[in-house]
Amino acid sequence: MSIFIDESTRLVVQGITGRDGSFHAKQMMAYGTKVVAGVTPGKGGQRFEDAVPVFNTVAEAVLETKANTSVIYVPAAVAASAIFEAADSGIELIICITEGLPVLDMTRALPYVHERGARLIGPNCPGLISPGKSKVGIIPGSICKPGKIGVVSRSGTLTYEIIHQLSTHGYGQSSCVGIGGDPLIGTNFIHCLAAFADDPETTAIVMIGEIGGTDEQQAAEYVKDKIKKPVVGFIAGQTAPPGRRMGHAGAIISGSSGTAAEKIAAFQKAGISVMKRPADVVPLLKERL
Amino acid sequence: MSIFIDESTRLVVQGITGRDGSFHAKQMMAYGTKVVAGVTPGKGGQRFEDAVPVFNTVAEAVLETKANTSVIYVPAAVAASAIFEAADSGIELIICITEGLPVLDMTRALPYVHERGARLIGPNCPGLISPGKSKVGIIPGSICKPGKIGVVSRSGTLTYEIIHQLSTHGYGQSSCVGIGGDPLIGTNFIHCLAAFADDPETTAIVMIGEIGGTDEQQAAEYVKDKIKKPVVGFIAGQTAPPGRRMGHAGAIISGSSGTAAEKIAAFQKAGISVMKRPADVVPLLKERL
Amino acid sequence: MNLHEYQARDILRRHGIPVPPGDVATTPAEARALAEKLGGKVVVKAQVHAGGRGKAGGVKLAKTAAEAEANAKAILGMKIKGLTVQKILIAPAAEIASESYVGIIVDRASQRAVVMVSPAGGIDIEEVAATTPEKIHRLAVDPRYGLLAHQALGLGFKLYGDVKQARAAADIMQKLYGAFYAVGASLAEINPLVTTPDGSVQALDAKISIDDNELERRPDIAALRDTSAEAPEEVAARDAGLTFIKLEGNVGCCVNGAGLAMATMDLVKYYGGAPANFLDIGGSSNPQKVVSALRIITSDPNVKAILFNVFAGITRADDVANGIVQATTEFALKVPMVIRLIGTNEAIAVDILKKAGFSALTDMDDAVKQAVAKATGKAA
Amino acid sequence: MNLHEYQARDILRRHGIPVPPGDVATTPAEARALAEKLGGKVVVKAQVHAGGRGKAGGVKLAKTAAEAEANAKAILGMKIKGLTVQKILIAPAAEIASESYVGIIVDRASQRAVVMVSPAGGIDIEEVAATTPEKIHRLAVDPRYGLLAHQALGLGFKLYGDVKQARAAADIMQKLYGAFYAVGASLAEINPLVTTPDGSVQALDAKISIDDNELERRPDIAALRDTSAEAPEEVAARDAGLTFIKLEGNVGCCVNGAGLAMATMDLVKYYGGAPANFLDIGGSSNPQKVVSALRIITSDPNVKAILFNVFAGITRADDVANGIVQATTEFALKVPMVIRLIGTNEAIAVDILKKAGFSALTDMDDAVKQAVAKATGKAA
Repeated sequence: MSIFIDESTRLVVQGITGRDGSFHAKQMMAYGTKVVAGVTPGKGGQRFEDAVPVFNTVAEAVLETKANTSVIYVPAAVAASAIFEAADSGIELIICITEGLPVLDMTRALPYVHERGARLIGPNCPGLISPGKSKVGIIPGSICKPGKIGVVSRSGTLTYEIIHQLSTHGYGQSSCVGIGGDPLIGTNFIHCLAAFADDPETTAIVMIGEIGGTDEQQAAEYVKDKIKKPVVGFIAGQTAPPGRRMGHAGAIISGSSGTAAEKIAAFQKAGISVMKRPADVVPLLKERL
Repeated sequence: MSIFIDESTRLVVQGITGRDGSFHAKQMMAYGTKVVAGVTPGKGGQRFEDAVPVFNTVAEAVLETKANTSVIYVPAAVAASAIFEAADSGIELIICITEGLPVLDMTRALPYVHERGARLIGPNCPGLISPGKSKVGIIPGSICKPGKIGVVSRSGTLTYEIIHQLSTHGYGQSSCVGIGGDPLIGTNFIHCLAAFADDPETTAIVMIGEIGGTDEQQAAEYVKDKIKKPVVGFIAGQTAPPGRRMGHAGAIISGSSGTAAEKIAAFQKAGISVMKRPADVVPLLKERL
Repeated sequence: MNLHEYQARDILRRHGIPVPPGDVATTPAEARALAEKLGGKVVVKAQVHAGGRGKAGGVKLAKTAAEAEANAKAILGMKIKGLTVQKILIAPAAEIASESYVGIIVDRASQRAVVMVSPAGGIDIEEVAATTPEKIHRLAVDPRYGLLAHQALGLGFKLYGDVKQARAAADIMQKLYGAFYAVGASLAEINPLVTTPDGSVQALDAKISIDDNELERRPDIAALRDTSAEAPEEVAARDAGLTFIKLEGNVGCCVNGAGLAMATMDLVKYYGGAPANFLDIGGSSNPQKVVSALRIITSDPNVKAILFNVFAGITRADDVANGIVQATTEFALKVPMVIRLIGTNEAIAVDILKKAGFSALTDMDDAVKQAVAKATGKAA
Repeated sequence: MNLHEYQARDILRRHGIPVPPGDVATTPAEARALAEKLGGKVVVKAQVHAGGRGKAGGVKLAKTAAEAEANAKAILGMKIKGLTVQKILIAPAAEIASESYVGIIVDRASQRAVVMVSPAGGIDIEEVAATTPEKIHRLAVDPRYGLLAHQALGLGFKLYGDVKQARAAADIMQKLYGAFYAVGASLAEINPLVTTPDGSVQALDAKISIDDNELERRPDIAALRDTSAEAPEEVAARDAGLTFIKLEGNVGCCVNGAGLAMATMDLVKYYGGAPANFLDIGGSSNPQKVVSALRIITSDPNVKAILFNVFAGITRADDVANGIVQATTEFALKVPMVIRLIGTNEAIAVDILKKAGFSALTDMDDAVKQAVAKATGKAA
């Protein structure tokens, strides 16, 4: 098993003829992901790589190909619009790789996705992979290995580092999900923890957080209350400087929360084994499994 | 029994110190309606008629008095805002008497009310009365009589005419609901028909429609499919001229529908006894009961 | 409130929608000057609140400024559906490659503004809707999000296969939707939306109607009202706070509430008469409104009897009675009057009327029968 | 991007929020002229992107225009938290009856813009929040409806008992919310919102920060950037498309991805070193970005060793390798460099580096240990 994506994933690539979209569409096709459609307004009727039909709109793509999942590689200025379009067209799972989305766009896109019962992963995320089954996004398939560890992370390349550690030491993954580092994201740690908890194949969970916000603290509470499987965690940013801040609103709303120390303490209190460095992931998992 | 309001109705009057609000608040209090609070921004802390506490906001009124129903008498320019406020404060039933609300305000207020699970009656309506129990709005209590006929109407004074016919001939009412004549309203015929159908005390339903829109046609379908109780209907506007119309959009969206003849035909097809004139209501009811 | 084409074009232009040049004229000389300024062929279009201008001869092409002046002379003062043409629009006669339709209206069923587009635009759009409804594409816009870019583009592709034109149309739709809410419209229509031979997309003709309830808070829009283009008695009624529509019958009706007013007219017909008007004195009438109502009704020479039907509620019966009495001191009614008046403060009202020599009935059917009898000269 | 107070005031004013008069000056003479124009007492305020201006002596009262000039002379060129004052705001010294706080920020938890108000405004607002949180009132605004009138008025009553002032504050909040979305803000703050002795409500000081991701589509806002008020190396990094924050350590770090960059810095510390910077070359780096990154790192005299840590994914390892080689042809690195480079196109990259005389490691821990050793002069 796996979470969110597997062999039944039928993918439409929004921005399939763009630089990033075409490169990664080929990578995903090579990995075995069922890429059933692409969308680029004005290129409807063409075929991508002589194989994948391209449509002007996601609605047409869904109608013609029964796509159930979408991945977004369009420029930041129109990425929110692509999210709206995917949700409006009945796509159930939307993965937005694009980085640099205005946060205020997300304040409007998130309730829209939510109202339609869809799930958004990202934006500004590497996507996800269920090794051996399906890969949606940009996580290099070559570093992953099918297995039983669930990985969820706010970062991109740091996730690769952790997956690399796991795979090279024989720990395959059920699914690896990069939820994205932006302030407003569609799928958070708790959503992924719940899915991994429900996935019978996943035996342990690796959770990679970073400074800023309180998602990790809430996730820790959730782990304490609900998760029976072993969880190993990491927090990046212990040495990061506190950002120069204008105004008082940030301090008022978040108080002193968001530091690495606070998050590590919350992890420890919740019984999460905390890595000091990425290379600790395998030794800690060994202890817990 | 009755629908929507009864002895458990705890009413807050929005605009209680205004000309219409104060007049009708007194009328409702005299009728026996539990008027528990009034709202006029800036007059919080005062008492209306030495009895009803006045608050600056509906939220405070609900907090202090457990009001569950609100009636709105504020000017048209701020009436939509009053609807938003009532819904936001946890009011379950909102009756907007004010006429002249911009239709575009309603396009925004209706989903807001709906999202909060509240019911809006109106705007531009006379409100409703459950004779002997509670009156919310401006229907003259003196013309009503407790009984078993449910009345639902798009008009104001035409409703009084029908109620008057019923009461003077010994047919009391379970509830009388004026749903309002505006293009966009919160509660339509079908909502009221369903409520009357569920009300064990109501034995027959009188439905008063008029030209314009297709609410009556849809209601007729609903009666045919779902309503076992006798229904007597009236359509006003057989001699009304077709309005001079600019542009084509209206014709495109509604085709030829909305005429009195079409609505009467729909009523007849649904087994609704159709009055030729208001005075027919009692004879037709007699036939059906 | 209906806007003239030239006013609607101004609003579109202010919202960034591409509209061909052109301006309004009220005299043939102005028309000539505008035609000279524009150069080339122009079209002279009557500005009246009525459809079918073209068929009525209110739209003419002119090859020269002199011809524009001549056309203007012919069109100004012309009557179209009872309305006198007082203003004309002078615009360049555009070369047109295709004609589409874009309209927005508030839809009762979805309780939303609905955008409608059709690649088959122009004067026959209603026939298109009736005979080939699949050529009309509709989208009910969620007011919480507005017309989203992908939705507008989806509609744009229904009009044009070319992505640039689809995007241009989508942009126009989003701006039209913005204008719709910004001006408080009940209808906004671009018909035709044209493509020119060079591929650009433009709004050739525009119609906008404003929700009357929006006017109080939008004085700039309210100022666009052109009362010279409306029936004088309707202007007078609106100024008095009444809703009035003139009809062809002989029983003048004065009623409180639109539903009861329509039911009263229906009952007039039921008893063999014909209503001379729809007139609603509204919810919280004061005596002065009643005076104005009677003045408007009595100014109609067709009226042979006046029928009052008031079921007092928020309207107080004594206010209405006082208004009737006051009116008779100000002007002669000339025709018989039947009054039916019950409800709030009924007793006081009856007393007021009695003192002034009027009697009041309590039954609606009785009152209507009597009024019809008086109007037709037959016994009730 | 942070805006200066004077820029924020302009935005507020454009959105209809009452802001006292006043303007920006860059020389003492301009300050004097502005003070003369305003008349009466004025306040001279340093325009720098840092809090605590008052305590640092960057805000001074002046009774006369001459005094304003003298104050301007003192403040212009002053350093506040490392930033040189280049601009000053001259505004009338308002008489203040009360000071409140109004702020809007995007809240991660509710995923909405949150309006925060407090009747206890002014410079101690953070202390108010910490010690008497009940004095801070918050409302997460539903973006689908915006800040509704009744919500704003409810917050207005939290600030003022007087209904006129509550309505004025509510109006300001709605306009501030409108401005927030219109300019693409991540923070908008009026502190203090004051009442004057005559009862009017005004925005005395304003702070606005813009979401950098909004700048591309808002060139008018992007044009407000004042690079003279920012650290030069951060300006250079941004121009090169890099995210860079200078720190005090001696290991210059160049990493792809913010999370890996932070983890790398943490690992530097773990092995006894100190990172000289945070530097993220971003997702789709090209060789030129790597050149710029090395130029910025090597310009820091504290840097004793350079650590590359790249896990190629969307970033291609060969691009990074090419960038490193190109940089060394353009300028001298001066300090030792340790390269860790794996992932997409790793083999090509290693080949490129080898040909240029560099070696690449594959393990992150090994690389960090070596870099720390080189920076500190101790054996790894």
